[in-house]
Amino acid sequence: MMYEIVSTVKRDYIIDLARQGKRVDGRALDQYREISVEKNFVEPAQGSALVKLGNTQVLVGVKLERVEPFPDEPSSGVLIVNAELLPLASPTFEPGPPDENAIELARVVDRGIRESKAIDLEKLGIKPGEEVWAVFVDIHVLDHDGNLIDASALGAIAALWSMKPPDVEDWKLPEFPISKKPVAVTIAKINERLMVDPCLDEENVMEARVTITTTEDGSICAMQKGGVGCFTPEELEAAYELARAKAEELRKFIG
Amino acid sequence: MMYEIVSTVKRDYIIDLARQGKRVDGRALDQYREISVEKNFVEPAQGSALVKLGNTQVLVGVKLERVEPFPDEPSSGVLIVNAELLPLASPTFEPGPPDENAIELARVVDRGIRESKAIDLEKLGIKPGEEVWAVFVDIHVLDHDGNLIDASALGAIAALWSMKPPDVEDWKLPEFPISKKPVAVTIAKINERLMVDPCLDEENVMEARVTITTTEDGSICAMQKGGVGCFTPEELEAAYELARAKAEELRKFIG
Amino acid sequence: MMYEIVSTVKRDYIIDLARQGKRVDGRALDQYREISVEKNFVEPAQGSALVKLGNTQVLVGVKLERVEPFPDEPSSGVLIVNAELLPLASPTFEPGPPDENAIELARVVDRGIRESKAIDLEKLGIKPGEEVWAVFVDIHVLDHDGNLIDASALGAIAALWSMKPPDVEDWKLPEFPISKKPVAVTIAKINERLMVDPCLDEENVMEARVTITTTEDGSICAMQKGGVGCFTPEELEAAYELARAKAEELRKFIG
Amino acid sequence: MEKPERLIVDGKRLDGRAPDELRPLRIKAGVLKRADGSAYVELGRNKILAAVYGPREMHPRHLQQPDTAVLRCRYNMAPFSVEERKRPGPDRRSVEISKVAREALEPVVFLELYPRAAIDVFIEVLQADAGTRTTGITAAAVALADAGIPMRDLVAAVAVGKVDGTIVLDLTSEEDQWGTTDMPVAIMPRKKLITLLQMDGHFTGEEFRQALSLAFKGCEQIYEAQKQALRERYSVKREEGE
Amino acid sequence: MEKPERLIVDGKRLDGRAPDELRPLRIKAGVLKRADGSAYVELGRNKILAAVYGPREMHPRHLQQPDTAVLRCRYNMAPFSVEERKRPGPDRRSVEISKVAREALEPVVFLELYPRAAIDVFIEVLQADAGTRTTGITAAAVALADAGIPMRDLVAAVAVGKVDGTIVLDLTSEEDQWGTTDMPVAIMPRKKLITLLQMDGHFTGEEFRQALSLAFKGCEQIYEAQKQALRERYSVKREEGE
Amino acid sequence: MEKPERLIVDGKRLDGRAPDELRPLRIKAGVLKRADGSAYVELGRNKILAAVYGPREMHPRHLQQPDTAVLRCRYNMAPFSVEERKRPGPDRRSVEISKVAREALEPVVFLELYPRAAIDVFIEVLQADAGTRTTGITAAAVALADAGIPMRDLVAAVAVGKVDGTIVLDLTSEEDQWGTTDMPVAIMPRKKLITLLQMDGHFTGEEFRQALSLAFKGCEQIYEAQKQALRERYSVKREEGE
Repeated sequence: MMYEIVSTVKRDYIIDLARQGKRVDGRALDQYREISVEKNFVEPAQGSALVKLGNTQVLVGVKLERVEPFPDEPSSGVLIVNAELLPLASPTFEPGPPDENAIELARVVDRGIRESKAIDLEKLGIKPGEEVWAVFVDIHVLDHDGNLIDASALGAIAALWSMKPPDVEDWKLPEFPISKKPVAVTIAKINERLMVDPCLDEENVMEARVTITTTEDGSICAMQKGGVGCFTPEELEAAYELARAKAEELRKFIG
Repeated sequence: MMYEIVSTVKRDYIIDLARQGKRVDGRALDQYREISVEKNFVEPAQGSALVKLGNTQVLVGVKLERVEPFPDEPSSGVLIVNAELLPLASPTFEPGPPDENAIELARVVDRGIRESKAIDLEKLGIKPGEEVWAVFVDIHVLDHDGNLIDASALGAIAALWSMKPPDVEDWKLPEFPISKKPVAVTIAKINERLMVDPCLDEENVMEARVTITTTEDGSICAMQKGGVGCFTPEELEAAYELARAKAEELRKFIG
Repeated sequence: MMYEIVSTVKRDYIIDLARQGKRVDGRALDQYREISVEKNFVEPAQGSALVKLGNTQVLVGVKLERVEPFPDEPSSGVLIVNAELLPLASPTFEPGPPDENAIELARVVDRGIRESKAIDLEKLGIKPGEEVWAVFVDIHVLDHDGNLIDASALGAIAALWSMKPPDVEDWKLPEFPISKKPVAVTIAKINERLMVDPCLDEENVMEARVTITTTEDGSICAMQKGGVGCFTPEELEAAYELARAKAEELRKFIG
Repeated sequence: MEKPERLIVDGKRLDGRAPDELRPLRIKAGVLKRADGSAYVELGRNKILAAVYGPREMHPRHLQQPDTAVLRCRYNMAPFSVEERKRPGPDRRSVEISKVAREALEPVVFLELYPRAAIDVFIEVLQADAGTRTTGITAAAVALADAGIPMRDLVAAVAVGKVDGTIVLDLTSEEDQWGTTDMPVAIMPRKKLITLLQMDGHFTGEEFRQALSLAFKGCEQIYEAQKQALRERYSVKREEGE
Repeated sequence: MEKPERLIVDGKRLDGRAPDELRPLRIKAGVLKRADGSAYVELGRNKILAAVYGPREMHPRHLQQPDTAVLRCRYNMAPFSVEERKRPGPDRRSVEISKVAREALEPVVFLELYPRAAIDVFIEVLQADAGTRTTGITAAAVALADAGIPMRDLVAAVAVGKVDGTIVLDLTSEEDQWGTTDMPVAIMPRKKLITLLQMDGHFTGEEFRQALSLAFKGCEQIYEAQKQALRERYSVKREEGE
Repeated sequence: MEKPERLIVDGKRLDGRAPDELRPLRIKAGVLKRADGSAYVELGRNKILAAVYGPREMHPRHLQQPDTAVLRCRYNMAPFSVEERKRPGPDRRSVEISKVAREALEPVVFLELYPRAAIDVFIEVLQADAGTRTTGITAAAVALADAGIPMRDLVAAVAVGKVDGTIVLDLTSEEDQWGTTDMPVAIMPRKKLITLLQMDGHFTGEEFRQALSLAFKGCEQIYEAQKQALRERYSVKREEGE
């Protein structure tokens, strides 16, 4: 995601490994790093999840707040996804408002949730035209060792599935209205090879990446190509098959 | 408006030409470049005009939006003029919020419209104290070859004269309430000579400029001196006569 | 407050003087510079005071404005303190939004007023839940020769004691509800010595400062250590005694 | 506007097009005087201007790259380009589009020829129908060529999607709003490589394959129009003795 | 405040002045310790402070000019200077005034003597009646001279306008609000050149000529007060042996 | 939440602690991979992460100091760390806390060893109870040590206050909200020097002395936990052969 300067030796080594179908940390091309998801990490949030993907750590908190609805959807709740690339997470992150990488990260996670219709926003009205629930999904990146998109998307959907209803009178639903489990799988392309879950060293040398978000039935709800390289149509079809298979594995961590 | 670095040779050439009463593009001192005004260029705007002044291109769009009135004028509409010096229009323009040049441009155009009372803002109330029409005049500078003020002011007034009433129930007026045609004429001073419609090469060497906005009866509704040079009182009187005469020519393009 | 580059010679001189219990401008360690407070300097403000502390000049203006109350205190007025370190006051101040020094200055002054309960904010409601009075205290630093905190705090409380009630129907109080006179005294530490009211030369070499705000009965309502040095507990106790004694002197200028 | 009952009737879309048909397309290169290269594209009701400056000196200097030029891209919508006035300045959507547009264009530019330089691409949406990002990329590629910047290939872009269960080419705003899926795609036409891919909505794997194939078909047509515009521009330049 | 029925009665304005009369004017040079030059001006109820720093090193460096100093100007209103509290920080009005004030002052400063340097002028409106930009320019010119910066001439500034059909000098806020026309003018008094001219409202050509002539007359008086303030400052400095 | 009638009943606080008792404390060093040093601290319900980068090259360059490193500090609260969502980005409170935290840490760091360098300290509040600034400083000191930066001493910090007339150690949010006084203190434990002192509320001189003394007592305990965390971290590192 963030391109860091890598020594030519390391670059050549990783690219050459890829040619042999190998990876810098010994994984198979279709293998994720070790995954852990700790839900309800943060008390003041209605839902939260701390995701570790190898050394990458992302904390996602979800809060419900009362807001005015949009004029064109007066009785529908609102989904707001925000991502902060905290300067404590990487020497390349700087304090300040979200840059294009943070914005892309938030928007890719947002589309996965929104387009899968995982949350039934229609049920999150309060007083039509006056007040609805806003679902604030805050992605807090704590340690950046690559593949922030998958870690963040997994954290967001896990946090949403851990939601406690707010303790207020005008909340009428038995539970938070969530029904689907979209999962983002990011595939990097290095030296013509596709590999899932790129670590930072791999991101720094990859030509391009594509993130494919699928739901339980294997259908695609969102995609995003990133990086300055290209894909052939055949590569994209292969990437889809990879994404669909790996999403099933990751989905187990949502709980 | 924007001072660019010009080679000394070119500078000396233009200044010397001025001494002879001549200009770098062969025009007479009181001659505008070729003018074209294409109204209704943009559909989503209630009014619009694409103005070309030689190579200078400015697109002005006008939109009506419902806003809260100002407390001291609860039943009066609101005029808001904004100018963007787009970085595609000149190598010297940079992305970002309007700088002092963009702000001055917007405010000079604003004053010409406002002080001439061209728009009857009193008629643009909706519910007194609650809702009035705001007239957003957005000046979009596309290609900067000098004299942005005159091009923008002409575009703004032409766009306002092309307004289609909005298709809503609570719009009661037969047409947009506009009644005057203020026209801004900018006069540059180079080597003691006054000349209208400076092109960019001339702006880069001029000592100062003065913009005089006049209405149909020849009276002045707004003036603005710019640049780091000076004018004598006699020069300003001559500039007024020039402005008044040229405004009559330009006014024909408002339609 | 702002650390400026000081020649080594001057630095050594001031530090050596401190060892002898002396100061660069001949004052005693517990002596303020000449103080003057001119109240009602500015007419459009409900209250104002121009404070001079030697060459340091700070103008404080207080204005009352109608605002919405905070949801958790629907009938209580609001205190807002803002400080501007104007670039005309020092070669080290730059235009722009308040930096950490300006923010600290405003917040230290704010806490002195707020925590002493000098203003009875409860009385500044208008319509509970809808409208209350906001007390805007604007600190305008005009000339920075050191010890801006004490000058600003004195200016703020003097301006508040000079308040004219606004001339509106719904103001029911006989006068502005102020009842206490908190006074901030800043003590600098140089070469193990404590001294009040550091001038700029002293601020530039001091190890640390502590500001202690006390009310008429000698109790403390706010404290703030600043600078990158340290204090012993004994020094802080001595600083408190100094602050209590000097506050009595300064309080006379509030009027 | 209310959602229409059906968006495709008797195999025709609301504007009369077949599912695999582009909207009317017009491309003109070299429309601005100050820019080093420029292009104006109308696709349906989209009116989009692109300009290129560079290679030029990179400011701020610490962003200079010792071994390559840096491509920068800014996508911007005019306040009056949409129904409800857009506040000037970048928002989150335009920041993301600027990023993916840059990544869509960068593969074709020989950046390594201009170490330390900047090449700036500005995309201005004057009037927006659906597909402004892809139309903007189409325009930007022509503007890059017009600026004389050495390129491996052009880039042609178009959106495909799913409307009433049918895979369609080049969505209108109504189709974007009421349809199921929107997938913007950019392609290097000669090399058959995909440089931009985004998607939101719903596709099965099979639908994705069909849509991708339709995007290639649409981009071929756009590519022809781009080349034609550059030929016209070149002949004008030659006449003018440039 | 309601609009008064008439703003001029029996040839006298609401504050008793004749049409061609200035408000009470007080100028003091050298009022700040830290600034290199400073001045305080009261004109009617205006209270305005100006300070000058420089010539000093220009930051950021890329704004340095190899053959000249750069004059920068910042006009700012204190939040409490007007009836309704002004939010701190620049707004569009103050950005424009800062620009025209700089252009009004620059013609008199020998910038070419200090290549690469910056000269910063800060105008602070502590209490505002009408005419803050012109009064600020008047103060800034004195502050520049107090800073010892070589100047071709001073700059004196005042607003003229039309009120109840009469051309008047030095408008009050009421006259500015309810009158027809406001025209701020700055002048180099010795050279008789106009360095600032703005106007909004309504003037015939003839009224413009009259107003300009009245502005010159007002500026003459202001110029005398500026010179007097600098003489006083100089004698104080001499006594202090500076 | 309503204000409770009493915050101390029979010498016990609402959470059962004695007035001079800390909340449960847990410190772990070396919790982040990318940072040069890091620490995670839980104190009661506070969850706070600190990271250190540096010594590293200072950007922007004009902030480099020729004879010393520059310590920078940023205190930040996660949007979900408090009951009502906090808007991302610095506010006035966090800017002030960043400043006083830096001033609390700077006395122990041998900055003069790294001329021109920057040392960056980031404090992230993931879950906030009262005392986030002091807990953040406690974490930051451990992170600085974990980064291997030479230090004169550690810094341990805690808040003391007055609740129901009693001087208490380590306030909870309820005690902070409904109590009389809050006084955050940071200490160099070996040298017995105070590096941070803030206070708001009400103290007599005598109460201030008592509170300061109690703060020292609390910081001693925190210091022991800090050292323990660093010992554990060191033994892990040794095992890993780092």
